Amino acid sequence: MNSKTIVIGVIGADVHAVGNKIIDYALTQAGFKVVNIGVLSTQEDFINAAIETNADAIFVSSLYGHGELDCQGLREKCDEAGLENIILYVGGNIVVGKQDFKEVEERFKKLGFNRAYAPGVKIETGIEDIKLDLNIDK
Amino acid sequence: MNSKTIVIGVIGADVHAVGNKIIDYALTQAGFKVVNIGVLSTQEDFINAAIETNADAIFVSSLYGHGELDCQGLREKCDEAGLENIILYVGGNIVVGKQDFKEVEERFKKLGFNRAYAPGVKIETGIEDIKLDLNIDK
Amino acid sequence: MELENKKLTMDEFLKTREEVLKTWSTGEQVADLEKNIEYARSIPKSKNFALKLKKAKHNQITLTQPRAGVALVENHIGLLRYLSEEGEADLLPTTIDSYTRLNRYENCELGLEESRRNGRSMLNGFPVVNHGVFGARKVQENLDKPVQARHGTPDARLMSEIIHAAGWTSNEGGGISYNIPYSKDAPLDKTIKDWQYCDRLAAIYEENGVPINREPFGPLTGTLVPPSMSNAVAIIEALLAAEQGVKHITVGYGQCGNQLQDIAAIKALEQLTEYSLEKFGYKNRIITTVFHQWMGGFPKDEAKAYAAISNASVTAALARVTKVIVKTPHEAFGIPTKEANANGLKCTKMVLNLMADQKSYMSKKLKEQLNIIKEETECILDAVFDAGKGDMANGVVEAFKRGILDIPFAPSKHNANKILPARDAYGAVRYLDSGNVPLTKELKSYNRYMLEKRAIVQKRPVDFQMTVDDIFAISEGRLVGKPDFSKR
Amino acid sequence: MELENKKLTMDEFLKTREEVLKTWSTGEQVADLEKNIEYARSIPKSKNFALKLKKAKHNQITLTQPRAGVALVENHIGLLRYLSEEGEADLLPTTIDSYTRLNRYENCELGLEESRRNGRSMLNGFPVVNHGVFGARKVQENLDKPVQARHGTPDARLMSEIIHAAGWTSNEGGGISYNIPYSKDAPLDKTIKDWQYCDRLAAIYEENGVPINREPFGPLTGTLVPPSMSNAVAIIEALLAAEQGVKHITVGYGQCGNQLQDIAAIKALEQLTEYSLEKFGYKNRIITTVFHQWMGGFPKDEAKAYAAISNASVTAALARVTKVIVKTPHEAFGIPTKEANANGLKCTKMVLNLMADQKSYMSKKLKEQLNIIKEETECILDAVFDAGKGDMANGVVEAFKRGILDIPFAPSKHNANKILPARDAYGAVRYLDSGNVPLTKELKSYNRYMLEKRAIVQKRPVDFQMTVDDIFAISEGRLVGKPDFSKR
Ligand code: B12
Ligand code: B12
Repeated sequence: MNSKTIVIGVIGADVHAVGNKIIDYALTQAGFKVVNIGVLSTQEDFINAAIETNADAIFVSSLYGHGELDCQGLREKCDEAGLENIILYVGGNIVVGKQDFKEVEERFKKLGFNRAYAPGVKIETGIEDIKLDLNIDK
Repeated sequence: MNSKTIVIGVIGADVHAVGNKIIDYALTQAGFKVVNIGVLSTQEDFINAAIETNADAIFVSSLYGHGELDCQGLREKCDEAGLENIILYVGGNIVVGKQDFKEVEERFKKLGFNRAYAPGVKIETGIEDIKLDLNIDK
Repeated sequence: MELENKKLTMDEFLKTREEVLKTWSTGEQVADLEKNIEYARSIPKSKNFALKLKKAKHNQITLTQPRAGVALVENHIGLLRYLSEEGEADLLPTTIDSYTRLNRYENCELGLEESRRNGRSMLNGFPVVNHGVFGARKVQENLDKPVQARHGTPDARLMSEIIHAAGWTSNEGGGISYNIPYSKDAPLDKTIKDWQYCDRLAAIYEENGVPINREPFGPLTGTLVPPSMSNAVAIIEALLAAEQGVKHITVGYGQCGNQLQDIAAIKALEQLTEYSLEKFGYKNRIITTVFHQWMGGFPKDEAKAYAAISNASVTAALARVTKVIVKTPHEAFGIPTKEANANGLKCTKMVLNLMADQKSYMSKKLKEQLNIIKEETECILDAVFDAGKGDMANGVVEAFKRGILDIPFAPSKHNANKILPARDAYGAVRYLDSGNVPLTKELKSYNRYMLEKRAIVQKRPVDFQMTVDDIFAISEGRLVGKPDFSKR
Repeated sequence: MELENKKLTMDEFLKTREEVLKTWSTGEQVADLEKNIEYARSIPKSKNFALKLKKAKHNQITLTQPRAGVALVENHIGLLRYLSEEGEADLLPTTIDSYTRLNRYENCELGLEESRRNGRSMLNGFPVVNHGVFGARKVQENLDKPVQARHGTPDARLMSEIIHAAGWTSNEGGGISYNIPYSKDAPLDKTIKDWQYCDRLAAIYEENGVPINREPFGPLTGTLVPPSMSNAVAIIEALLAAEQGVKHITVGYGQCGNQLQDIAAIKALEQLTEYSLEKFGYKNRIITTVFHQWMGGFPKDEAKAYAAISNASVTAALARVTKVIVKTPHEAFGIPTKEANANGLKCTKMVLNLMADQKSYMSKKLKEQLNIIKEETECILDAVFDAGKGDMANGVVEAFKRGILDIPFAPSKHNANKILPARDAYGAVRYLDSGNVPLTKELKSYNRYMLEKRAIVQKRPVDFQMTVDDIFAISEGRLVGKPDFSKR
């Protein structure tokens, strides 16, 4: 246990549950406290869970293609809710179709995400990054 | 029988025999007199066969990729041998690799071929063309 | 909610219908059921999904069908035309967008506006309810092959009204298969009832001279679902549909990856569906089969994706299924371009053609796998029936509560999530933990034995890490997960 | 020419050797046989072709190998590196250019000059004789996987000297398989004698601690060759090689397209090769198998080419061959780009991995096909042996004269060209006309019967037009030719 809390979930009208369960398992294995709000989650669901559990980071998953629409405004809402410093990651198949990922990453960084992940990236990569960003020693 | 004679063969160090046998069969079926000099034929083999049989056309096949090298100078040699008006076609996989066929066709027309055929063209296309070029009614 | 596996009376049906048509403005366009059927009857037989499948089954031909759907009518028609012509698709789909699937028609309205403004689809499918029957008719009118709605909609009643009124002669889905994998909390009794409505609607068309095909969604979560579990669900949905009077049913199965198990599973599915329909007294049903190419995580490399597509197609051909749902070389990334979609289709068609005159022959091993799957499936079916005290519909609700029916990796809170699947040493999917699924002791030990064999080969314990590794296996270029796959 | 199936004495060998090395200037570089062997011995075991195949057979793994060769050494190394890394090839080839195959080394010299000038390969392969042993060594030294020479050279004696001296531990070819499909008039007794030399050379290395693999070229013309005919040739070449002392032999087979027949053919080939070697007293040979993906005309569409490649790979995996020779999505057009070549490899590897833990199981039908192929092959083998009055080498020469051995569509004037092959209703290749091939009456009627069945299905006579249609079938997207394929 490293006493850091991460909220995970799948945003929007998205029901892809497999990755979500894997992320839950892997983050727990890696010693995090995981708050899994599951699929079909709204921005509010994420924010409420983060406030309630005093979370350090939110891992948003989006698989079904509407990710860009669903993620708009999340950072602003976090700010409004007093989660100014919370770390936001997003991963999955976050846009529609096969696109150049450099550009996609840019777009999500503009939306206020600290990091964005390309299709099929292993959750281990996200774990390494979050340890870095939260200053957790290996 | 339409009394027109066509010399067929595979030029250069090329042993691809299947197409050659099919062309022999198809031209014969279509009523031509076919003189098949087979695979591994030199430019001279083609010209000698054409002179001997007073042929109306030569169908050169090249499959193995050296077609461009092997076909250079054939038209000139035909002219020297007194076959000024003989019709020259070439087909098969006449260049190395997958190339834009429009350009390939241009190159072979510059070499003096009346027509050049893309990979896997059906011999029936060649038969229609030669009937046109030799003024044979259908 | 009162639930019963019994054909809805016309009264019940019409009463519900009134409510259904009010749920979105386009509902009133289809108010006149007779006129709808009349229009559907006017569609040429060559565009009838049910009849085309029946003919294919008769001729032992395997048909291809892509997934595809974009927001705007004209673009959607263009896309399907391309897949029909360039991709040589035999059957056409209309994939419905995710908002429609959740009956969020207002969201669709926004998505449509955005799509019009941007000139490209901002929705991940075709919002058929918003387009209404006239938009939907345009689609089928402008295409010369049968169109089916493919979605994942727990409550698809309005959608079903619109598509059949538009002459679309097939509808995918079911009260279980479009709930448990597609929803977080839709109540099962409600989705079963709602799909009874869809089934009854299809049957009314059938009874009035318009053959309609219904297709339970076979692969469920597409992720390590043991064949007996997905087969049980498919057979139950076939029975529920038959009760409502549906005649043309296509039962489906998603490739697991071990060729022998897959062929056995399809044979088992076909045989047990026919047997069960007979047993419950549903006569003269036309049962066809659909095989879904690998439904889990796909390899990113296109050459490898082609390999996964073709390998699945070989199995489909050997098993002589009636149709194949085709993946594309873009699968791992996102919704495919029309070209990538056509390439998946052409690749599949080529394999099917190369294998058209061939099939699998019975071997001792095939017989063994066939029997295992049948026995497991019958354990499940019997228990569901018992749980419902003789009523299959109630049985389903109860069975999910008790974990008799249990679908790996499903998002639904109504799912017990107690079973764990994993591959054996040959890649066949087995029950690592069968949870509350009532398998006999023999079947349980068989499953365990097969996994122990893998454990020995791979020098590892039989545990959840096997499952995790197997999830990544195909996208990592193997079938059976290796101990380090989830870490790469 | 005096011919005998007997191990060359060292005297004979060395006498010939002197002549051989004089045929091109690079010959003198390899004059010292002992030094050559010493160098070859210094090559790490991990680069030994024979050992890698042996290990793969032991582990029941199927390896991949591309075809590839360009004119210049550096470019060739770059190409093979790419195929090894990006394409994940297990075994590396060096395809030799067509001039070298005909010993026209002067032409190669020109081709090399042109290639240097143009900065791209003007030859369709790597002119290894012109590059000489130092060029060839550079190739193997710069690669970490075993390299094999793949060619089609009736007289490959000088080439063989150079490649083995360069540490290439495998050589494809044989006195029949590199003559009849690759030559117009090379005399058979000469090519057999010349390949006895190559075999003896390989065996000398073997005897001195450098395992060398020899691979008869299985597919011959790659066009509708009945399995029993290509198997007979492969087995004969294995016997001839074994007599010269060769220990590691890979017998090959080119996909015909009917999965069942292909699996049966590979099993028959492996079993009969081992049986025949035993029978003739050649002990302790390591027999491995190679499967060639479809060797005839390919589909032009790349998605369809991937289908042909993967479909072949499924068969290879089910048959558990030791290696697969891989085609590319550019096959119908011309020599592939390195990317296309790697794509063919990746696609193949993916299928092999997906099927790695699976295999085919014996069925009644498979047994039947296995027996038919074995019986046919034994008819041929016995007749060849008899024709040579007990000497296999002379038997071959005589057998071709009489049409006992007869290869469809071969360019050689020594080939009788009397047999006609065609596919039956299931796509299996049969003898439409068995010419002078001494099949029993039963086997002849079986072949005829199977073709009559197709004739009935397709409503057509059993005649040469079937053969013609079958030649175009796969490039037209079917396996069994339809009456109109040759006309399109
Ligand atoms: C299985 C599957 C389904 C199943 C899902 C079952 C279920 N309930 O879970 C079913 C069949 C139901 C389904 C339905 C649909 N699907 Co789907 N599906 C897939 C598929 C094949 C695999 C997904 C999966 O399970 N992968 C395995 C898991 C372990 O990986 P993962 O989810 O990618 O997650 C990992 C990483 O991405 C990463 N990760 C994920 N999130 C995050 C977040 C952070 C912060 C980090 C660091 C990492 C990270 O870590 C995870 C664990 O390793 C993918 C394509 C693919 N990837 O091959 C399509 C895919 C996601 N689906 C797609 C679509 C369009 C749909 C549908 C809309 C339409 C349809 N085709 O039917 C519906 C949508 C329903 C809905 N409302 O959501 C598209 C999305 C298109 C796009 N983005 O452009 C895809 C990409 C297929 C495609 N190419 O068209 N699908
Ligand atoms: C079978 C085959 C072989 C067999 C040939 C057996 C034999 N003796 O006949 C074997 C295995 C021996 C072989 C060897 C080689 N082959 Co090869 N082979 C093929 C293959 C797969 C099919 C050829 C065939 O039979 N097609 C069927 C017949 C009916 O079609 P066709 O020959 O194309 O002819 C038809 C049409 O093209 C047209 N046509 C042909 N000529 C003409 C002329 C006119 C005037 C007209 C109108 C029409 C016309 O009509 C014909 C009948 O319909 C092709 C690739 C392909 N096409 O899929 C490669 C291919 C031709 N081979 C190739 C090569 C490189 C070789 C080798 C050098 C190296 C190697 N890979 O081993 C050696 C060459 C040996 C030599 N010295 O020639 C390359 C050529 C590369 C290029 N041009 O860039 C190809 C394209 C494969 C590839 N993509 O790399 N090959």
